[in-house]
Amino acid sequence: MADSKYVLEVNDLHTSFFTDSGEVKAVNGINFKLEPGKTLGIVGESGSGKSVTAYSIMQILAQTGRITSGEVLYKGEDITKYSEKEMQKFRGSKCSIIFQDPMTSLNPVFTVGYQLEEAIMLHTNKNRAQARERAIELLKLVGVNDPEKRIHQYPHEHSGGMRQRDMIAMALACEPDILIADEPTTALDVTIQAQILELMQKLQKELGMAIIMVTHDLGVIASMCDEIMVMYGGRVCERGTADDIFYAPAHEYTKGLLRSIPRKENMNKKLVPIGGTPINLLNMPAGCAFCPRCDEAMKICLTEAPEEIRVGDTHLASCWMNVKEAFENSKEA
Amino acid sequence: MAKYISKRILLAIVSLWIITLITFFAMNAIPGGPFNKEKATDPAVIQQLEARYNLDKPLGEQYRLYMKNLLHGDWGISTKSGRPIWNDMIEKFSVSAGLGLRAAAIAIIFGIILGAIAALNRNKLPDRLIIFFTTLGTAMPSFVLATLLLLVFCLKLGLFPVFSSENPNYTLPVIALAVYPMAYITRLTKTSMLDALNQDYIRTARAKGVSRTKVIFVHALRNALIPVITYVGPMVAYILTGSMVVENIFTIGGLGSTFVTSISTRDYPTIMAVTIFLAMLMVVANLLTDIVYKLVDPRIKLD
Amino acid sequence: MLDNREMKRSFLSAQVDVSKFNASNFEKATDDEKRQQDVMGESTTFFKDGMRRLRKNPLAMGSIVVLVAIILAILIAPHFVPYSYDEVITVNGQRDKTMTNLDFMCYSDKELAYMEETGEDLFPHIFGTDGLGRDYFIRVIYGTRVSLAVGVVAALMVVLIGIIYGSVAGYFGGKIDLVMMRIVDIIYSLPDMLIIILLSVVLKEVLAGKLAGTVFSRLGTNMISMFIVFGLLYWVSMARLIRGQILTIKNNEYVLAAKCIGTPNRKILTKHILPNCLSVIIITTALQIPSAIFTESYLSFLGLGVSIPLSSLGSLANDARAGMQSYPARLVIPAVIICLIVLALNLLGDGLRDAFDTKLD
Amino acid sequence: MSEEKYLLEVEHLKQYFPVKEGFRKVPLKAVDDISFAIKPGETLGLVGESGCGKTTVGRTLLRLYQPTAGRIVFDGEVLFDSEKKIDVDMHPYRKQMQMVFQDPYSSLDPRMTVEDIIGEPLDVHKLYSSKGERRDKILSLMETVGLNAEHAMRYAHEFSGGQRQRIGIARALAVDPKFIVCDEPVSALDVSIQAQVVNMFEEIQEKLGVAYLFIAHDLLVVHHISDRIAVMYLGHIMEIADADDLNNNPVHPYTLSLLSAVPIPDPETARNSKRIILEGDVPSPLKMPSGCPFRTRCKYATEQCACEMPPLTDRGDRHFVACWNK
Amino acid sequence: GNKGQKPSSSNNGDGNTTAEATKINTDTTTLKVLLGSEPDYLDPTLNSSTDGAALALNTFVGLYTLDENNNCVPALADGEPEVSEDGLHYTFKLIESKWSNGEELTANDFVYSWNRAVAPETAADYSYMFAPIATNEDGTLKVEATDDYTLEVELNAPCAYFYDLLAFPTFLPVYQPDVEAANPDGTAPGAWAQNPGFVCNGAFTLSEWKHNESMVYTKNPNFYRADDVSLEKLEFMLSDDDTAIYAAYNNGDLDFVDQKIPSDEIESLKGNPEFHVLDSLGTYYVGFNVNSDIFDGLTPEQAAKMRQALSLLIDRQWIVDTVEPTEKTPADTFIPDGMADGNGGVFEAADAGYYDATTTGAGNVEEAVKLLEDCGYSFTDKGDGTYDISPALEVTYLTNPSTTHEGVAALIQQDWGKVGIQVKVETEDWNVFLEDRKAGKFDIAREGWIADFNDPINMLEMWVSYGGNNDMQLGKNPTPQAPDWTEYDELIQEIYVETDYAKRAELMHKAEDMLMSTYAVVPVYYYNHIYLQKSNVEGVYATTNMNIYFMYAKKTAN
Ligand SMILES: Nc1ncnc2c1ncn2[C@@H]1O[C@H](COP(=O)(O)OP(=O)(O)OP(=O)(O)O)[C@@H](O)[C@H]1O
Ligand SMILES: Nc1ncnc2c1ncn2[C@@H]1O[C@H](COP(=O)(O)OP(=O)(O)OP(=O)(O)O)[C@@H](O)[C@H]1O
Ligand SMILES: [Mg+2]
Ligand SMILES: [Mg+2]
Repeated sequence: MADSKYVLEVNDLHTSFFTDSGEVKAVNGINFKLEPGKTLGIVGESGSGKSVTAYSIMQILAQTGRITSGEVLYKGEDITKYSEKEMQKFRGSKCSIIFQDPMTSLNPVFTVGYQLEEAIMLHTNKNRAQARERAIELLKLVGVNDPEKRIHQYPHEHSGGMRQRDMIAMALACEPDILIADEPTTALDVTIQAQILELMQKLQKELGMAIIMVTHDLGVIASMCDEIMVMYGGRVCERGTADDIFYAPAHEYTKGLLRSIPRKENMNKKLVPIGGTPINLLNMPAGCAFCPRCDEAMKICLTEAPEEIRVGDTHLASCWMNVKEAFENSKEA
Repeated sequence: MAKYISKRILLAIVSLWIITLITFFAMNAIPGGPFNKEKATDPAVIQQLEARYNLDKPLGEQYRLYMKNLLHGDWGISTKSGRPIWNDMIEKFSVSAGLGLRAAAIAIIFGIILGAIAALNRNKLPDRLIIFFTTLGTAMPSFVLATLLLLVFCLKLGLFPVFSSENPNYTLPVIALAVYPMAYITRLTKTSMLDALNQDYIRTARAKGVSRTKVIFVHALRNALIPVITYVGPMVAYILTGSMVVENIFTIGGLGSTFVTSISTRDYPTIMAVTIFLAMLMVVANLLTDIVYKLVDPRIKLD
Repeated sequence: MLDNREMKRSFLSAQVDVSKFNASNFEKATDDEKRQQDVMGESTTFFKDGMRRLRKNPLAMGSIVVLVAIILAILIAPHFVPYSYDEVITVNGQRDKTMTNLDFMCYSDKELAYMEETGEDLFPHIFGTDGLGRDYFIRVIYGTRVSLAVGVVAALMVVLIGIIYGSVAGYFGGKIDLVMMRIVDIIYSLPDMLIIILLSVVLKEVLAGKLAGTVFSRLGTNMISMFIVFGLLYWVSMARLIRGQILTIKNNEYVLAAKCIGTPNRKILTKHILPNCLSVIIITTALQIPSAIFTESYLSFLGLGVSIPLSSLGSLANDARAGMQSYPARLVIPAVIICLIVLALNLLGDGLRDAFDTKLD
Repeated sequence: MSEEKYLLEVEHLKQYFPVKEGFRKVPLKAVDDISFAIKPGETLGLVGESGCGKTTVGRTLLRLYQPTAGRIVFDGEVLFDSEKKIDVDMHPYRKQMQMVFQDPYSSLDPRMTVEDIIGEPLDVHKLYSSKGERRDKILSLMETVGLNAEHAMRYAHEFSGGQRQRIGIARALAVDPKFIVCDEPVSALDVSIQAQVVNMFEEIQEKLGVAYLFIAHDLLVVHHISDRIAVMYLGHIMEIADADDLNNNPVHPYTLSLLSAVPIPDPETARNSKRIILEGDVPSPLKMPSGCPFRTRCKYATEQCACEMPPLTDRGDRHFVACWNK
Repeated sequence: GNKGQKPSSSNNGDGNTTAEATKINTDTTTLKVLLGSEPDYLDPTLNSSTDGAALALNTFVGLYTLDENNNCVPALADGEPEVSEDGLHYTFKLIESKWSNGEELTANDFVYSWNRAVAPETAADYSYMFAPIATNEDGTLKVEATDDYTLEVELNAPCAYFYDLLAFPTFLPVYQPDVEAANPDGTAPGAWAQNPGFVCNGAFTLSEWKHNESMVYTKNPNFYRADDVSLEKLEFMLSDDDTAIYAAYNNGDLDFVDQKIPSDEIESLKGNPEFHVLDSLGTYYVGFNVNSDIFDGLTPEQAAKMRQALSLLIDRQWIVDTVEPTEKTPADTFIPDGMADGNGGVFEAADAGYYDATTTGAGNVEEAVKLLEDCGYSFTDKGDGTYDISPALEVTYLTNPSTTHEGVAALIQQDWGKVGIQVKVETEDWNVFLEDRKAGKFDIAREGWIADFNDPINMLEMWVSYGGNNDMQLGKNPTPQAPDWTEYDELIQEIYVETDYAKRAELMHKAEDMLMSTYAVVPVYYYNHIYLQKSNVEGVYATTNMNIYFMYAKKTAN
């Protein structure tokens, strides 16, 4: 098997939920590549398919959800073809995930220690005592004080920040190559959020894993990521480095987003909101998903979905505006 | 914990006391008395009997005497049979409890398993079948169900004797007792299991690479059992006290039929004794439920 | 600030074949065109949504069909069956020993002779006749009426009292709640048989005169007292349920919002809290009916059920137990109907819960 | 405090909740002795970490909770004064003080149409003389918050978060209040929608001159909308100042770390700024540290901090800080 | 399509019901019997139920017993006693016999047992059965043991049925040492017989007792006729549920079922040799409260006419055909057919009767209407043999829950409905029913009486105005509509002291005539006694007072 340069490659991933009211196309053709030790940030508004992308990689979708097409290559191997058994081995050991809400993501009826040890014993052949040792070690690593005591406590006896640390420790149990963090700090207070982000950066440096950082907070992404992917309506609308995205946005949605969040620059100015309402995945527009809310929308946006166009070395965007520019340039020329 | 239990017991004693009060005055308010016979009894005999059971005293005094004796551990003597109540009640309770425990065990074990299966196959055939058949079992009044069991298994199939003094067969009564709670537990387990399966921590477990069976039977089930426990506690207490219908039809000397008989024969001391006993059983069951609840769900604080 | 830091985009025009496009492609789209793309989902109410889910549940839909069929039958049958539920059937005013214990669709000797003689067709005895020579079909029909009526009325009483009690305890909480729930605990442990007998006796005295001539007098004081016992004893679980519901609903911010607006307590309860328990209430009511039917049949077993000559399904089944080996059909028919009603209501209740009791989002 | 006329003055407000701890009832000091004032048409932002008592402040002001102690003066009238034992009936004041809630999902009754929701305050306070007038009022309110008239008959659960929040605002505006407590009204919203709602608050303020107590945990949003900002920690106000002043010259160590912890959506700044990471978690309000509640996480904590809660003192320019060391 | 098809289940015993042989059990040493649910007392003195009596008679034996021909024969009495001229003094010789523990049983045991039965502390329901025996001033009986095997008894008046009494369970001896040991403080007189192993002198001793389930009796080797007892064990199942009992019988779990046979199954049992019907001495009747306000404004004669009319309307034949199809006889007298008259004959001549009980019902509507018209009611003929009554008349009929009683009520409701009378059936809990009936809180009630002993006085004396069983309230707080009853009271007193048995019989007829003329008591049918007994069992016999003797039963393997 060809050793890939990337730990993870996602090619044209489509995921749908088959619900009572019809097929919900949550992810519609996502591609990305992730290098070891790098951080990919996925931003986008609520419902844009960020979590579903993450869950699709792990194949932990809800019962109604299914990957309808596309491939997910882990070190060049397509894991969508894995059996459930193989997937179980993959989860937790090669790729781990941290969820948004540490309050509900830990099982309330088992001790933190049990849950950690379970994760450890699943993928190593450690016995319970060894697993306990390792669990204590892990908790120390993520900065939990007094882990020997903490390990015997139940999740509800831990504070929110501590629980998120427990989650991280659990995710790191088998030193995975990829860590997916699905909005790891949204439920936390700012000061705690800062602690956790700091911790993640530190751990990435120490352990060298690749991180997929899923969030809707542009602030978090700005400081954390090597590459950023902006999603809208289950599609990638723009990707590039943090500087690309923040200083040279090439998609109308990204531009709108930057205009609408309060920043130092627009503190005393009126915010410029993106109008309209989030899209309804059951009734996706034929063309660009964003066009009903886009101020610049053109005729072509209504009918045809834009292709991804390279607008810089590291910067790609799917917006007809870029084509329009090219078209006008070519006319001038 | 000890403090909690003593507080609960204190509260229970107050409740029990109120129950004795209501029961005592309610039963005395009903027309008819313990010595009514179809053929008139000599008034002198009645007088003698009333004196023997303190029934010739004013009601308040009767109550006081009853409570005094009760506190001294004297549960009184049945006006119907003239026997001391406590021994009889314990003997009958042990019969009912023997049946009840088996029925409860069946109901709990099968209920949980069936419920879990139904939840995992939600809206699919196994789910529909399980729900249909367990509901069917509960759709018949118990006396009809017991009668049909008798008709089919004893008479038509000849699998069991109807009566036997040496080795009474408890299979049918246990089934008759277990059907209803089993169906209930099945449905309860199904609902709470579905609920548990939708929780975030299940996703976490899957993401760790826990196998499907372990996710279901370790991570989901334990959480799903929490609502089941709240039902099971009182249910067991209830089932232990016996069912008059099942006991009558299958000729079992349990507490259920004794209680009903005691009411219709106005056996005042027995009515009181059984009521208090059942209420105590309920109290204990509730207390145990809460403690088990705490063991299963560490989030619960007892206070 | 943004401007002076803007990076130059190195635009690679080679990527796109611009020749595919013309200028009209890049004209601004109008608001109308944009709006067409953005359709708000069709307006579905909570009710429509639930009904859609309900329709997908075969058990629930089957139950509805069965219930409707039973209700139609008990409404229509008495109009075309010429016998009455308490009538010992006679031919020309004469009784006939062969009239008793008839099999399905059979006639007695006298009836046969009569039909021979006059050429007139007598209405068949669909379920045969009972030991006293009464048409069993019409007795079953009336029995079903009584059982259903008992079930519905008793369930409504339970629900009504349960709602009032539960909502007061749940809404006001605190000490009131504590005391009210203790009372519930106590009632839970009271022997219901005792109370039923007590009430039926007390009520007989109280109601005897007042009920004369009404439908209730035909049901008998036992039945009335059963209703009241239901009202007085069996509401407790309902009250607990409602209280639990209210405790959760009470914590919703819309209740706080209503308080903030200045809406009085009573109105908050009736306008915000109760409507939001409604689905739970309806479902429990549906499930309460079978339990009332059961209680009635249990009382029939004890001999405290509906007054003769009226029948209920429970009393029919109980009477038929005696002849179980000779006339099994007489036991099976009411048993099956009870089964159907209870099963249908339970499955419907379950279906309704599945369809309507989803957490709103 | 000042010669200016305030719309709302709060002095030494305390809100203790009795909670069971084992068998004892202990007071949970959700809000402990806070004072502030809001001028007509002004926005006071209130920030702080989860559980520090922000919501409690808002609800106590509206007397949804019975205050434990303190004094509340609204528009020159004393609504509550624990010392003078004044405790007025709030019903008439409900027309002047309103609230917008955090959760757009649970704050609207799912069984009511938009019209009913917005109409409810009108009904309660009998603010119309005819059915037609009621309807007109509702429609104009809907227009104010940017909802279509055709939405009137729809149920709340059919709307997106942002739209639902507009419905909530319309409900608050229905009685034409002078003061609105906004309890994290944008926290649950999507970033792209947040701006719509924040803008609307600002527009409404410009148009109707209402004053806000704007509660949020997102410092950037609070900064954007507020004239003044109060920073709360464990039931106490630590610092209160004009918005820009607070942002540019934070004094209290807690405010400092709070500001530095906010992720800035700007790669450049993010790269260059150093976060001040606070150690540990916020203590439980049941086990409050003695003295200054922040001292357990504060670098500068001294013995004095452990003994006594520092008073809120003016550091000039109406910049108040409660710290012994700064 | 089924028209003309012969109904399948209406073949009423015309010979083609081939009795299906039921399963039998082949354990020939054990007889499995069902009498009913658990009796209250096994102490023969305290017992007052029929099933308890059967248990008592199989565990104890007294001076006399009934044989299989229903004759009173000496048991522990050694031949016939010496009787004095005036019929007041009896001297019994006793045979030598033993208690089950081997102790000798002596005449003193009878003295003790009988005195114990009448002692107020014992509070025995049936203490009044000793009324014929003269008493001393201290309340003890004039009964004396002149030596260990001689017992002398003195009566108040000659008693035609004295031997019957001696065979009655209340007259059985009990074992003094045990009785007294178990009852030290006098508050638990029945305690001695509450656990297996108590001392007795009958054919069987109780060896095992599972309450409300079963009782096992084993043969008593010390029984005076132990050699005639072939059974080793007698098992009583204790159940009250007819349906289960019948199922058990068919399943071979029971050899003998007394009475508790579901009435709906009886049709199918007719012609079956296992099914036995015996006459018994009892009458089922409808009782009218003579003070009831449905008779308001009527003279006693009119009231009687009104009741007569109602009596004529009852289709008695239909009732015994349908409700209780056990070949019962419709009743035309209050004293049941076959009861002795105390003078060596039968009280009711075969053709005597107050009306023709087989034809009452629909055929008598016209006559009933006439009678009711005399009471001030008027009728409109509806043309189909039924009438509307004016003014409207609604009566309540009180009964207790039971298929039989309610069936009778339903039919009476129909029958009376023919003349437009509305009958409201009130079903009351047994205990409430007894209380209301006794207190006269009813218009019409279901009634029944089974004689304790074979003499009409047992059924006539209940109607004295001070009688505890006078539910019809005859002579009690008389209202204008109630008949004058002083004469009846005097008549009964006369019967008590009459020494000429022929004269006495005449007086009793006079009393019955008086009673029947009021129509306060409307006989419906005479009770009979049914039981099922497996084909491999013989030697069990029952008597007219419903006692059953199992000890001489023999069981064969097939
Ligand atoms: N189990 C499911 N059934 C049906 N639809 C689903 C399910 N899970 C997710 N979806 C839909 O898929 C779409 C994408 O959801 P996803 O959770 O990926 O959004 P997200 O970008 O993570 O949003 P958020 O920021 O709110 O977490 C949403 O519109 C959601 O409604
Ligand atoms: N009704 C109440 N009873 C008891 N304690 C309460 C009550 N309401 C709030 N509290 C407690 O008071 C403290 C302050 O709560 P509050 O909701 O005001 O915080 P908050 O700052 O609004 O937090 P968040 O940012 O999470 O909304 C918390 O510890 C909370 O648990
Ligand atoms: Mg997500
Ligand atoms: Mg809050």
